[in-house]
Amino acid sequence: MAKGMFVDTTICTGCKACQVACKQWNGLSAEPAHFGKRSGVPYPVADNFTGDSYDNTGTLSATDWRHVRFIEQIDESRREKRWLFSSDSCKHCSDAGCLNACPTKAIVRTDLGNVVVQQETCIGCKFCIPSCPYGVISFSEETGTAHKCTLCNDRIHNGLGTACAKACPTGSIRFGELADLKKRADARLAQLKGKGEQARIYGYEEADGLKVFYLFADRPKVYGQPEDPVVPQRRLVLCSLVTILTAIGVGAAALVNFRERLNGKDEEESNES
Amino acid sequence: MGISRRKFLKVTSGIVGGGVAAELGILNVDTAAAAAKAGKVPIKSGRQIPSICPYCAVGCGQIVTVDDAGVIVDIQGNPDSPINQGTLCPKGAATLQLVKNEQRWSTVKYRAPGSDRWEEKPLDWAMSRIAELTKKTRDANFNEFQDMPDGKGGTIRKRVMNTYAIASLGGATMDNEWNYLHQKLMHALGVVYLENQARI
Amino acid sequence: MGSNMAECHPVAFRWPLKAKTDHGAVLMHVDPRFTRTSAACDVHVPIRAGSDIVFLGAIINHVINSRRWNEDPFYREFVVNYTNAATLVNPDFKGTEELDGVFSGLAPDGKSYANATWSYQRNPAPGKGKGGLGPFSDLLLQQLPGRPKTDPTMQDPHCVLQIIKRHYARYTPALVEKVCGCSAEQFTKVAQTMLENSGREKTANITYAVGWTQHTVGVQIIRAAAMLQALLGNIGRPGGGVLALRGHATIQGSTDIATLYHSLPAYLNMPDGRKKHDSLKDFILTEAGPLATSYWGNYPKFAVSYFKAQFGAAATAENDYGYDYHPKITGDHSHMPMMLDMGAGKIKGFFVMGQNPAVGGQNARLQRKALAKLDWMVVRDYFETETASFWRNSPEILSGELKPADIKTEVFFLPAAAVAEMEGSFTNTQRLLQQHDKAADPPGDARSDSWFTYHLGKRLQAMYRDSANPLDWGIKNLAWDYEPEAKEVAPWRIKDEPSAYRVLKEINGYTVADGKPLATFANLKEDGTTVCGAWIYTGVVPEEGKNNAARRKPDEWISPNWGFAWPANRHIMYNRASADSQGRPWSEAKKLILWDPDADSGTKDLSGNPVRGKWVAPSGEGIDFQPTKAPAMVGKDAALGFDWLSGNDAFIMRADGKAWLFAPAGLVDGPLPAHYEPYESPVANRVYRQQSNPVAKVWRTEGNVYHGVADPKYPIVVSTYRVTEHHLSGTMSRWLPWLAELMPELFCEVSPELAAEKGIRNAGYVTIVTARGEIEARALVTRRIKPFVLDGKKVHEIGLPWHWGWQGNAKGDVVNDLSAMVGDPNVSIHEGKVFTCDIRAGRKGGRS
Amino acid sequence: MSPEIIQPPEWAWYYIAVYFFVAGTSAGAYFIGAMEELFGSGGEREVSRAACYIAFPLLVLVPIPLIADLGRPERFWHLFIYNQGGYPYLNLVSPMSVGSWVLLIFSACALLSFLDNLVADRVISFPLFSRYYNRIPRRLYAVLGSLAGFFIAGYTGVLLNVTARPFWAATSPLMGALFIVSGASTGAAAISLYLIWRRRNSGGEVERLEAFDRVVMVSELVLIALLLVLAGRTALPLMTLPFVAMFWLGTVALGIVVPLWFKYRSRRHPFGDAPVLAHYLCILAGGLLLRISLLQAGQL
Repeated sequence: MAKGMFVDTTICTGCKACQVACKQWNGLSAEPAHFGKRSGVPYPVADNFTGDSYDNTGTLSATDWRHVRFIEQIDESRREKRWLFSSDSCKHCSDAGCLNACPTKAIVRTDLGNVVVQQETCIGCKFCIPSCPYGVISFSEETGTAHKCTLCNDRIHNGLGTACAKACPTGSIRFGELADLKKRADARLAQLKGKGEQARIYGYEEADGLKVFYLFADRPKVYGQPEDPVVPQRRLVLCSLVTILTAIGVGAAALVNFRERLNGKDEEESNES
Repeated sequence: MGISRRKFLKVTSGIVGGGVAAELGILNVDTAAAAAKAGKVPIKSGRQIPSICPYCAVGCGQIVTVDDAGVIVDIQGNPDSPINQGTLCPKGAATLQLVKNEQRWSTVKYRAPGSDRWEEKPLDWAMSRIAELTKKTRDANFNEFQDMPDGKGGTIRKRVMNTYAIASLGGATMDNEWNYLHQKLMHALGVVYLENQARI
Repeated sequence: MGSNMAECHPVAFRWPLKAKTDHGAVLMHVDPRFTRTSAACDVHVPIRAGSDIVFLGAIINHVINSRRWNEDPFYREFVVNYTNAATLVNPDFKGTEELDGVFSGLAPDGKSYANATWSYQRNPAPGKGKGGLGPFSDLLLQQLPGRPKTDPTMQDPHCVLQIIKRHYARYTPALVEKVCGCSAEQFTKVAQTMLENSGREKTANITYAVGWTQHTVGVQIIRAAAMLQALLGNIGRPGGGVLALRGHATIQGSTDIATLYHSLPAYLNMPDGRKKHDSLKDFILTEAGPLATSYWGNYPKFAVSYFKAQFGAAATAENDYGYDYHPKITGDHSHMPMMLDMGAGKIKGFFVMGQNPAVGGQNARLQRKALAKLDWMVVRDYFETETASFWRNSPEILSGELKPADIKTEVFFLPAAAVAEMEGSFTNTQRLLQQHDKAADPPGDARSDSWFTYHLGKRLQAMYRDSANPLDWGIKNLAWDYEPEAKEVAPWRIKDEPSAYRVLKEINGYTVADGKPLATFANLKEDGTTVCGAWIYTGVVPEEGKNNAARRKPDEWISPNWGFAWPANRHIMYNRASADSQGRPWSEAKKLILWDPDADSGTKDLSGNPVRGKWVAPSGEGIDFQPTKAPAMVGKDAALGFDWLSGNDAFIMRADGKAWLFAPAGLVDGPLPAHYEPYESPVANRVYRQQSNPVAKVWRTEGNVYHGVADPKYPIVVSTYRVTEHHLSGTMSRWLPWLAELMPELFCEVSPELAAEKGIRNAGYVTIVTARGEIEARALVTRRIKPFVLDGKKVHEIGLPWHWGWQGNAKGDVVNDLSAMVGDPNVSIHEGKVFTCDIRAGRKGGRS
Repeated sequence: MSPEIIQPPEWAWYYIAVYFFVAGTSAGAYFIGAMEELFGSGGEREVSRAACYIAFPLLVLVPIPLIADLGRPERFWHLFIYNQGGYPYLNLVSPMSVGSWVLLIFSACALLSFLDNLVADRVISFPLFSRYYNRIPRRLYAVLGSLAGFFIAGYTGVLLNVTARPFWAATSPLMGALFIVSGASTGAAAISLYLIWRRRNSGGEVERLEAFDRVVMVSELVLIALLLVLAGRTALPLMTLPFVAMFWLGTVALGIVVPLWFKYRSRRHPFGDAPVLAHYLCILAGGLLLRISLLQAGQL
């Protein structure tokens, strides 16, 4: 039943169709932060050139639910040449930090396994934002709420695939049943390993398994992904224990200092009468 | 330092992971509520019209969705097309913004000779003015005959029936039908400076 | 090669990538830059821009001297039967070896070739064939040449193969190192892979785009690729060929139904005052004479049907079908000379429709200044393009060089309908016609392009209705009725759009008598009883009300029922070559069409018995050959078209039915591709004494100054190109915020080595200078760009995508302000892919 | 992990850090009062009274910054009621969710203790109330309230620890502990100040409070040290301006070390009122700067 996406970065050509298709379907505007005013020009002008290869949008944001990374690996002699691309988005973790953190039940997991922010419920407390080990979910000043990829909740609940996967010209992004996707991923991994290429799957174990997982040709770090992401709530019990112990300690200290009752009891009673 | 800290985190999550996961199970991941949404999540819909991507020459099939008000609400790849099988490139995926765009002009603009600004004009006025200018320019600069080199150093008088005073430069994202009509009209007028993006 | 497929045709690249991942195909990219295409390929070989012919010539040399090619009978059978390798050439022909870089026939002034010596040796002309074919065909029959002489052993020193062997002998891996700047190993890997993946069981494809066309030797680069593919048996077969990736939705259609000065629709030449075109007869004999033994033998039918389409009932045999009233060209009226003549004040009025020369034109500054010389200009587009606003805020205005008050140009901006807002057809890069339906009315006064031209025509015809002036005969008698049927416009607000169907039907052709559409161009007549706008499109409307461009039934392979591939739904041209000389498929893996000796051809012989045997295509592919001509059949000498061609003459549009390794005609700059340096080059030609293409088109005029060879002021090679995120001059992409933010600004790709030399910081500004102009751009310092070492000399190369201008949501200087007007002699395409410049850190005017 | 990708919540320090501080102080004060209430000699009851008079008024301020920092302040009630289901919602793994609820309980207890003392001091008269007036209920919500108090003082630290922001994550699990002791010391300081203001700063009670305070502040120093060790490189921001001033000078030096020295010294030769007043103020300021530093260091 659980749906997800398999992103085979080894056949991504960095065309960014996924980024635009996502905006088109989800009605997202271009990122306002990427544009500025110019004297005498009535409309906004893009000013977000970064010089970071062909990546000018930089990160995921409340309006950029997808982001394609460009990693140039070329040695000085130009003998070893690789240009890696990877289309990043919400991973829809099986154990989702943002969902765990949400105090209002704005963030829920649907029957298809995707994690969505219910805009009508979100109060914009921003707790989910630092709680995502992948830095995915973002706050929008415009709406005062948190936003992220919904795995095209409307599409997948109406029998369609995600907009990005549909648009992807090379089939680098694939939507489907998790089980099928894993089969495909394992086959592709074996094929690459067979050709002696270094490749690994990212997302089988992380956060109890990512519903959106990747085939990388290098270490996750290279693609800007955490090497060993921790669902922050897994620290909760220990933190609580330590805090409670401290509380008891402080209580003890107080006890030691304020212990006076027994010898003062009579006076107190006499006062009362 | 970093390593030991990492170990520490691992241990932590190891110890309490199970416990928390359990908690999540009971207290948090409420699929019941969300499941109710399944199936009746609202989605863009409308009449679907087959079209072709306006950008490059690959010829990707597109599906244009029009709502009940006759407004184009969505443009995406046509899954049936053996060329793109539903996929699109970033330009193709942005086609909707080409159609629905605040900067797009939908009225005739006119700039008088020497003026420093546009003024709006009715379409009909512009068409008759353009026709008038075309005729005037053609009639004043039409060549029935022209002396051409005869290949032996001399010249020979040839019938050319053309005008050099009007030129036309067309784009290559315009219909075959337009190309046909346009070359037909230009040839009828004697225009020989007839060019197209296809040259480039 | 010459294509950055993954970036400029991303969706098409889906298929080679699929071939790689699913079928183990090897992808190789030979390109100056390491691009998103290179990243996806197994091999990337960087070569200096403009050195392609050396690379390809060396592959040809490698192939024809390889054991595999000489020992595998496949190659011999293919080459002897389907190419002109065995054909004998005029003994007077002298090549670049004898003449140090030029061919025999070069005029004393060195600016043009006479191609008499490039011709074939021929048998004596045949006896006069029996006429009765038609007024013009009978004349053609009278002037047929004899069959070309051949030497099937290909040993004769004058046979094409021997000429090629001599011509490319000096194109060695060592030369490649010196000229292209890649290593011999890298070259050999590519050459060997091509060879090993071609043959009976496998085919290899070469894909190119404007990376090859935009050179002063553009046509010859593509010729070299075609020769290589013909030698390797990769033409007319599935998975083979030379694929041109074209840039615009219907740029193929704009070429087929040419809005190009030199051509009538469907590749008939434009009547030309310089040629013997004084009457329709002269026109046909001059144009069709040399081609009459190919399918072009039907030229008279095509031409007469075109004039019937032009002038309708007014076109009669008596008035030469209106030929006299049709304009003639008198020289090169192509884009670049057009703009130069405009600058000289020769042109008064200008229609610019869906084009943006102020940004896209070479030496754009000169082109913008030319616009200021016009009396009037009509711009049709979606947005206020740079061309539309040249008088308002162009660099020339901002610098004060021009003042609006001094610009007398009357400018009209007419808003255009988007593709989704009109009905019509596009022809894609595979010659596939596809229909797009109308989804909504365009906003406000926006109208389709056809609407504009149609209603302009109607208004003009009304104005000329009463004219008695014979010079106005053409416009007066123009067949101009495309009024829509009520049901076509019923759903729409705009009721006066011309009927796209009626236009397409006229392009397809119909019979004058009953107006019934023609099912095939075989039904065309030269007696004026058929009307046809563009014969190659015949069959798109096979019967009344049926539009094959709107067919939408895909299948797993060729999809014959998806759209309509001209000609006659043939997706792979010359596919007769997909079967061997006996008509059997070369291999099961590469089966496409085959000769079935038992099938009923549907025809009967004189005694009425059904004729057995015909070509069949299991895939449903159209057969690009005479359907009932048996492989062994020998053509008649005194005959036209198919009747002249033999059962193995697969290349039916060629006068000898063969693929041309050696081009006896049709090219103005030589029968064989030879390496010439780009017109502006940092190095001298190491292959020949002749530096650059001797007959290249150059315009030495004010404002169009060229750099010298190895000009010390301009030592750096620059290539202009496109990126995925934008479209050409940006009119259809820079105004879209979604795309603008992806590539927000003009940038210049620079190697770290050059950056270090010039003190250029990544993301900082650089200024690029040529004798034509100066622009600034953001620097993108990357190892994807590499300096080339040629024979010990280090040559730096930089890259400039050229999408930007001063309008739109993404802005930048106009890259084409740098380029010069210089063109390929055959087709007048510019050399934007390689010229020289200088670069420095900091902004224009020294700001940093 | 690769820190650069994990986004900061961009909580405004002047809302959130101030809330941490005020709530912590209030809770600290309340719990001290409760301890005195439960175990102290009921003799003067100055401390517990003071505590109650501090805890609640401070709490009244709390919701303002909390709600002000929300993207959609008008929806703050979603914290307690799931707006789509209409039923109360509690998410046990979300410190923010639990915190909101406990804050409610704590406020209730603080309010009761507050009223209770007003009655006891005859500031307000409440016949029914005084009729059955005795200490039992007071003890009850003293217990309940001080537990809640501990929670309020501590959960803000836990909340930071259970995020993925490198500094906050690395300092797990000590942030909560630190916030508790800091809350205790600022609470104590607040009480002392109140007593000075009421001229009641004398007698055994105050002595005991001081003694308690010393222990707490020493452990606070220890915790800070441990925390920095855990934080490792992620604590680097604390070595930059303005943190050097805020954290090292403000919190550690002026907020803890100096007051501690002062306290020990004053045992042998007491100072005048002014310095005493000053050193309590220092402790309070230190507590505030501590919250600001740790919040902002995690958001850089």
